Amino acid sequence: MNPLSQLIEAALFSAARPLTLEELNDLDPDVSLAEVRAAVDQLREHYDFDGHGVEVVELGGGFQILTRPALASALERARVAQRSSRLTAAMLETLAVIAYRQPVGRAEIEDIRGVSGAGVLRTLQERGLIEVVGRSEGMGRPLLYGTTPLFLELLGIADLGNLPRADEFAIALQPPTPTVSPDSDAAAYVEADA
Amino acid sequence: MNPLSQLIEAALFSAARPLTLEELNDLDPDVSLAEVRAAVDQLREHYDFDGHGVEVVELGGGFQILTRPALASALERARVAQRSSRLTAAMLETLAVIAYRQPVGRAEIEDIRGVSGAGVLRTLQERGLIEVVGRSEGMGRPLLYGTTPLFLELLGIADLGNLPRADEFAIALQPPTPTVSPDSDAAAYVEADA
Amino acid sequence: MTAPEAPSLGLGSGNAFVVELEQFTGPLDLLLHLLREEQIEISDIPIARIADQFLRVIHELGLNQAADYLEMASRLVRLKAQMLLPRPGDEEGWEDPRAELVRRLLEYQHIKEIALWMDRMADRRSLRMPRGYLPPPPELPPPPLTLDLLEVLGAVERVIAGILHPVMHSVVARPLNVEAATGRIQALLAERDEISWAEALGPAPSITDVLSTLLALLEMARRGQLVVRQPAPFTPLVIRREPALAAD
Repeated sequence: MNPLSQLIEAALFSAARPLTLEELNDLDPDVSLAEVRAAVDQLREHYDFDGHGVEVVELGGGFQILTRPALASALERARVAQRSSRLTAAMLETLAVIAYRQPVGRAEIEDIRGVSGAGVLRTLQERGLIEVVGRSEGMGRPLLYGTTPLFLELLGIADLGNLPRADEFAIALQPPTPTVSPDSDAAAYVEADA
Repeated sequence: MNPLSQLIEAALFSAARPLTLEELNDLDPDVSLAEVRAAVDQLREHYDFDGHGVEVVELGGGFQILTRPALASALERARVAQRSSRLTAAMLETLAVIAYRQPVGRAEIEDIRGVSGAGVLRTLQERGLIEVVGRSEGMGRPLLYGTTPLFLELLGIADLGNLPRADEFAIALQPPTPTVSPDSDAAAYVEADA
Repeated sequence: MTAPEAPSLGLGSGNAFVVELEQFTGPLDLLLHLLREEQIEISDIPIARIADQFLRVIHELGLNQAADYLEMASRLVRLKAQMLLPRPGDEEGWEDPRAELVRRLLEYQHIKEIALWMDRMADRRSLRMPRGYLPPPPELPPPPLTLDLLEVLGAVERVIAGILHPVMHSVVARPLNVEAATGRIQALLAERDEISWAEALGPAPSITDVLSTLLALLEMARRGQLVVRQPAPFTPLVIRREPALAAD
């Protein structure tokens, strides 16, 4: 692949949107638009000729690299395979904290559960059980999560107020505040003195 | 390119994160993990041999397609893609402690850095670079932190085993009690005392 | 790290720049900087000189309000005093009071090196761009998800079991009772000229009892009703009635 095609491939790969020939020309102002056009064609032919899983597609006046439609069903199968029917213990615990403490941010969930994972939140979100419901005003404005209607539907309850022991658990599920037992401390003090 | 490599290429293109071999295996349950591994290698070699603008990189516990480093400045100049912003010195120091001491509690991190405050930990947590991995058995059962796969992605390394050993840096992490030369010190002392 | 090199501090300039505040990630960072500027080995710190410089710099940079810097400042001042104490005759038994600081500085310097390495790695990594366009996930048939209320409640219980103090208890402030402590001490001193610290505390004292007793003693000492003294360093306090009973 020639250097211009290489650059165009990297650009089409990393861009979040289709790129026009003019935009692609910005990559190397020393070449002509015709040369850019030829390099795009060369990239397309290379993908086709070597049987790549992706192809160059012209759409909306620009170019984009997309996966071949023929592979869509296999990609979908993989996505389905990655979902199992039961939630793991970690997922259930995270879901429980979100259900009773919503809206709640990731750091607070981790503080309460004592273990964590971005993966767990992502999976719960992908499975449609939780969703982003806003942002906290706190440092870094973290995302806040809440449960979805699907969650209520699966549990067979009408609304969040019908969660068993809603108030009690909302209070019990708080980030721990380490406290020092006053008595043991005073005892240590006296001992040291005696 | 063979059908499996083609499928893997399409999957890696449509995910903006590293995919594990197991995830890639879901694309075709009829092949073995070793065959998946071989197909990934074939794809990588193809990219290298044909001089593509992208390459297959092993990082963060999986594989990801990324643009080649040499093309970064052209992509930035043409405003196609942006490099991610750098972490602050405080974030890097905190990550350094956590990476090499994990699982590690906040008190130990603060003690080593000589700085107190939950702000940096919270920010790293929100950015998904660290996570709570458990609780210490000690007083107050403080939370223990560890690094995430995203941290490995950030550095571009495959797993924690790829971090340099602590003693490969100029100074050992836990030096033996510093030996003070008695002579030079005694001399200094006499001067100060005089 | 991100900042290439901390600039020379210009100790005489007398200007407190907020910009410079961000040059240091903490007191250890500042201390290392001072040692580097003076080209001093960490293992042999001239404490008196460095302590003075540290105090001057945090004052000039307006860091003398920051707790972490103040704590380091007081540590350095204490070390400076300890270095001036006469050393016991045998060199063998002498423990360098700087040892702990030296250990911390070496450890911190090591962390900084690792952080620098990480910064370089992340910088190099950021030259590789990931895929920018993420196709929206196709509409998949609803996954065969099973979930019931019992599972969720079981998870709640597991989480609560892992929390240190799961039930929210109302925190009642226990006020210090200096009057009661004063009364107890006065009663004891009515019988004897001298009592011990443990006696003044009373049986099974709580932390608030300890604080109440301490405040009562200080107040009574201020009024000249008693004298608190420590016969030798690290020995228990002795509380003595003033004036003594005999002279009453």
